[in-house]
Amino acid sequence: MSRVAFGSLIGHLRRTPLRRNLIGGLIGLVVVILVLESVSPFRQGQFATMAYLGIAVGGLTVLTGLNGQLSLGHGALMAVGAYTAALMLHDVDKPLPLPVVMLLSVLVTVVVGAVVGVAAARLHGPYIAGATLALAVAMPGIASFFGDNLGGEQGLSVSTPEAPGWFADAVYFLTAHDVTGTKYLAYVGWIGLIISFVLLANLSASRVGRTWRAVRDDEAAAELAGINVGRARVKAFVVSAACAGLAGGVMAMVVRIAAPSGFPLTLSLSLLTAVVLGGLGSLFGALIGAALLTFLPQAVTGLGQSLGLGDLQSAQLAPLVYGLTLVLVILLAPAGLVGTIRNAWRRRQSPDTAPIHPQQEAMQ
Amino acid sequence: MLDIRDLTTSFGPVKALDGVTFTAPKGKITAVLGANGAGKTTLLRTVSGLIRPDRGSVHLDGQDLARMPAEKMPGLGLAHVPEGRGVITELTVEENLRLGGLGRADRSRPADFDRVYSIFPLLNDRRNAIAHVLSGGERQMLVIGRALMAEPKVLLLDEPSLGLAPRAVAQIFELVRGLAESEGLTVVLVEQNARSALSIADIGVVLNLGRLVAQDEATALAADEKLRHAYLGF
Amino acid sequence: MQQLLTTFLTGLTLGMVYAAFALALVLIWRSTRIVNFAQAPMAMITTYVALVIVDAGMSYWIGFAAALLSGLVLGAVIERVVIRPVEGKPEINAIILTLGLFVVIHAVAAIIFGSGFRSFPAPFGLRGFEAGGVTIALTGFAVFTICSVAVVMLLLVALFQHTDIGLKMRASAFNQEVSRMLGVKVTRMLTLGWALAAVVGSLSGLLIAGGSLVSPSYMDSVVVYGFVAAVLGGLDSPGGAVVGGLLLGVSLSFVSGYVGSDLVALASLAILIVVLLVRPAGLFSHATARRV
Amino acid sequence: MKRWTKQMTRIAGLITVGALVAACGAGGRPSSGSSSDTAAAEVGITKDTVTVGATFPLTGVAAPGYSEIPTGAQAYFDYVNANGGVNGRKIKYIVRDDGYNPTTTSEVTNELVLKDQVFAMLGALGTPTHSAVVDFLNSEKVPDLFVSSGSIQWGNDPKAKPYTFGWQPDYEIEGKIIGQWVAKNMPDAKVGLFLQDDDLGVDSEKGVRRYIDKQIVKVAKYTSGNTDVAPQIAALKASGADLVLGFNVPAYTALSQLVAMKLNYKPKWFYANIGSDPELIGSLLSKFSEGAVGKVNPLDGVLTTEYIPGVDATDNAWVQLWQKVWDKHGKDGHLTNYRIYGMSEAYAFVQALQAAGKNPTRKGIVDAVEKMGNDAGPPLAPFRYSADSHLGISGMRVVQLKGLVADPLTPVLVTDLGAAPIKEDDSAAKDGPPASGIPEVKPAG
Repeated sequence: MSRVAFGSLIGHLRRTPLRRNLIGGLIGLVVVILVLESVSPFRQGQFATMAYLGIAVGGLTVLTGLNGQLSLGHGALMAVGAYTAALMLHDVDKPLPLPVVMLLSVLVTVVVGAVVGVAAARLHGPYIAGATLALAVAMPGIASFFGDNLGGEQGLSVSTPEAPGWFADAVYFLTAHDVTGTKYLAYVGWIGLIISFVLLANLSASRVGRTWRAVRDDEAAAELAGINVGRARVKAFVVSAACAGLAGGVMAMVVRIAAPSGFPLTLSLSLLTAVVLGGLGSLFGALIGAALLTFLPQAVTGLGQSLGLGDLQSAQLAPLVYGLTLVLVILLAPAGLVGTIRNAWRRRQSPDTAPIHPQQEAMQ
Repeated sequence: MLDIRDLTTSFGPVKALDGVTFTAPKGKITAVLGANGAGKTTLLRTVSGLIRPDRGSVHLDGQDLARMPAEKMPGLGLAHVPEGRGVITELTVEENLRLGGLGRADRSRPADFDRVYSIFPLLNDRRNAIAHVLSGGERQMLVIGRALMAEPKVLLLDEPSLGLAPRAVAQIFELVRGLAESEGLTVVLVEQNARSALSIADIGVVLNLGRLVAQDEATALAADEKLRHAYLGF
Repeated sequence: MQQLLTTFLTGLTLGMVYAAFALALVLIWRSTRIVNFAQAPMAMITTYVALVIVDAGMSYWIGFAAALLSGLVLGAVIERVVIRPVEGKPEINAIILTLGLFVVIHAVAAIIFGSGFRSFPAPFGLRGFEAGGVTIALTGFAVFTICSVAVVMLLLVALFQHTDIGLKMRASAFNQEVSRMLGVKVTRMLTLGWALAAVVGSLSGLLIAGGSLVSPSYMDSVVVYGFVAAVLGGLDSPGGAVVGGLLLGVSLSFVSGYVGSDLVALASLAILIVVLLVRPAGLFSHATARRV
Repeated sequence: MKRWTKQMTRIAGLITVGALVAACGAGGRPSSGSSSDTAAAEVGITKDTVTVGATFPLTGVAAPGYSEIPTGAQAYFDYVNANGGVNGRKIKYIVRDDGYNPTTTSEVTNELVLKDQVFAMLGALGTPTHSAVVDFLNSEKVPDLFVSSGSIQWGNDPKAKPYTFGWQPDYEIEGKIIGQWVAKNMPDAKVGLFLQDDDLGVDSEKGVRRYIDKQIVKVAKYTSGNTDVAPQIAALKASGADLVLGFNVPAYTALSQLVAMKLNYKPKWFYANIGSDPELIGSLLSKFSEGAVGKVNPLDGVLTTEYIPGVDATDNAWVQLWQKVWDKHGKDGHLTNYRIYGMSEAYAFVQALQAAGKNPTRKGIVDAVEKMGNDAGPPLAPFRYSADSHLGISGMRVVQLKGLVADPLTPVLVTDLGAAPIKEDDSAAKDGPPASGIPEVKPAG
């Protein structure tokens, strides 16, 4: 009887997207705890990195995949979030509670993102690309120019906050392990990721999400249907900026510094490549892309060294393999890794249906 | 003379043309008629090499054009004026014409702008204008003129009347008629507006769902009330 | 006064190079609707070709010609092999593809040539021009830079406006299907467009390198400013690319000299934003958007 | 859309896969973390190996030049290992590329400390890059020896960073020594400063101004990465400066010389040590223009400083040792000043390891370095290491480049931060290397 009741409860919960996403989030949290408790501190650090990249890529996925806007400048927005967090965690005896720091990172980035979004909403295709590219390159210069407050080229070092007592107790209660600094950051990152992904998934299933897709698919038709296209685009930009801000805040703590050289153009570009590698328009793909960004370079360098290459050659191998992966994915699996697997799966299920191309769906 | 035999084209599982066979005689206007989706435009696009047929042949002067790439067609004497006019609006009127002339088979002598300008004096007046500013009728003149620059033997015309005022349509049809008669041009005219097309055509063929359902003298088709009601809508 | 003139002239020279680079981007954009981020490393690697030849003891001009020629070949090969499959596909695929090429060419260059700085010769004097005891930063090489970019622009104008092949290239860029119906071998024109663009890009690479230092990343900032210049002018407009390049080169030089070197990138953003807010498709965009 | 609402459950799947991947790679948790308080062997030390890690820019904009440093260190460690190692232990030297990006530095340092389990870090390069990991290394109690950067922050506060040590003379004392020399020898010069816009420029300017604040007529700053320095040099020329002090990296020495040539600007040039490698600059400028530069070294007559003997001093015993080591164990290329720099750091590490005794511990090597002070070694001036200061080499001498050779203008001048006076001290400059080429330091304490 109880099993039936439980089943019907689950069934009831699964009926609404919000609840379904919440359940997904909870399952995700359990998995995160299991994973983080079973891997080495080094891997915990890598998972922390993957978490902040995942948050940023998730936000960019919404902007590019759902709303059709291209941004080559999300690294700059991450820098805004990172510097906000760093200012609050740099040389302070009593830092604000972490959720407050993260929230402020998000808020400040949202303000900047709104300004950029308003400017970008007027632009199309390559013109947005150009403007956001310039943003990515310009932002680090601000930090150098206001060197007195922002630490110049040297950056602001961030003292990693300690895990609060209740959190350590809770983790210990659940897992019988202590919380080290790295693990705590990994938890913070993944909790941030789960919260933001649940919100993004809900948003995309909501009316707002439908509006964004309508604008992406056909701007003129969307306008005729009474959608304020400009407002929808700005909204999408703001949401993705919020993600970038959160990602930047987590990044500042994981990297322990906010410095201009930490936000090179390549950061912005690799976020975009991660969006496409995983499969445009899919949050799951965003996570795959973030995983590739995190694990691939280290794996390739390690492989190079185990093949007997010198340090220098191994170091150059990582970008080579990364670039080749990009080229090959676009040429051989243009729907991204997730999309390609999904298409293959559908083809196996019903051989007659034509494959779908999320990009085409997304970009046309 | 353009000889089409058993032409079959499909889009995936759908057959857009199914064993179409007819002959467009030299110096005559052959009107291809039928409802929307009957396969008229597909027929022209297949003939001019934009779509690869599954099977069948298209003979022009003893040479099979089927499965040849589109860019070879002007050199073989076939000119296609696409639906929606196909003016390259970013180029000037004269550049559009020049482009037409580049495809002609015999390039030993200079392209003959004067002939086109004498047929369409209006184009002469606007030769340096960006084609973007032309009106619908002027654009239609430009694309026909551009096709003539290649000195074709066969002219494929897709819906020249689309979106034009009746007076402009009459003017264009008169011109096509004249070209066929005076220069021996083989014209294949695709038209939605069957009544006016039959009024200038010599021969009519009727397509329905990719198949040829009727083929006769234009006057005979126009007189066949049953056929008119079933396929031609007048 | 002398500082003013020097700042202006170095900005002008740099602006000419940005203009050439922007022109290369515009050529590719017009023919294939792709923003070629790999333009910078392509130019970098052809400059290394020239360097290898010069280091082997041959004359600068042989290296110069070889670099342009290898640019031609590289552009054509890349279009044929890598770009062809994504033509007409969603724009983001092409963007990611060229970014991937960017990374690959970079890594290959670092592996072959090492990541160190190497000096690159200049065919003309690097000393400023003396007039009445005042030295103006107009070196022989700067004059060469300005002239060669100007000549390339005139040649391109002549090619596009007055030759059949130029007309075919323009037609292919604007309407591929109609061009095919008119007998234009469109794919060949696209390849040619990429090849020509790569030659112009190579030229900008050689000019930036001349009398200065090269390393695998020496073109990286040029891709940003070149792209910004192209966007400033309007990606469809070769003339706009030139104006955009000059505008950017001169203004950034003044920002660097009189305001602060670290604000150069910020200034480029500011200029871009101001221009795009007034004209969202660049200074020289056609009044009619061709979006359907 | 269905696929959006299904995502959450799929994400769970991905994480599981990730966990499997990670678990395979990690091979379980290390049993002895950094906080090991057992008497078992120290992290990174086995019966026959000592593992040390380093981060350098091997790729990217900062790689030129700097990527040679670890090749020098590697060659010297190979030499030591070929001669039996230190107390029977071979030195395993792991270098990771950070591309001069602090984010990457943080990641690869995690890898070195947590996965590769290095005993100590050695010579990690760069101020912003190393700032990102210095707190982590200290909280993990990893000896962070001989940071390859002249920032004062590595050594001025040992209470906060007990495990971190600087190595080269910091930029502030270099600025002081240069400033005092100018004040004494060129009191009428109108001085322009050409500064890299980071700690290099800031610290050096502070040192210089202590002596010639009033002589400075113009400060021009460039941002690393922007290779167009014409506006800066034009500004210096416009100010009428007839002596330019350059605190910049080597590429910018070459660029500033090129632009000065274009502008026909001929002040006296004085480049800080970091930017003055005559061989590198000479090769960078060798191709330029009119043949004139090709024959005459463009840096001929330029003033600079040196704190370890350079590759030009072929009759110096240290350089002869480095040459021998490089000939035997070097890979591609020839001996350069960057490689000598790497070898000198490696030499200092061997000294420290010996001083830490037969069974070195992380704490032990830190204590040993604090006592290293005046031990013999390649630097021309003694280290300043003590419990109160972890700053490195205490001084340098002013030299003038004649061709490719540095001609000393002063004895070795030593000083410290702030108002500390500048004194002559040639004591360390006369030491030669031991005959074996391997230090023979007695365990400290």
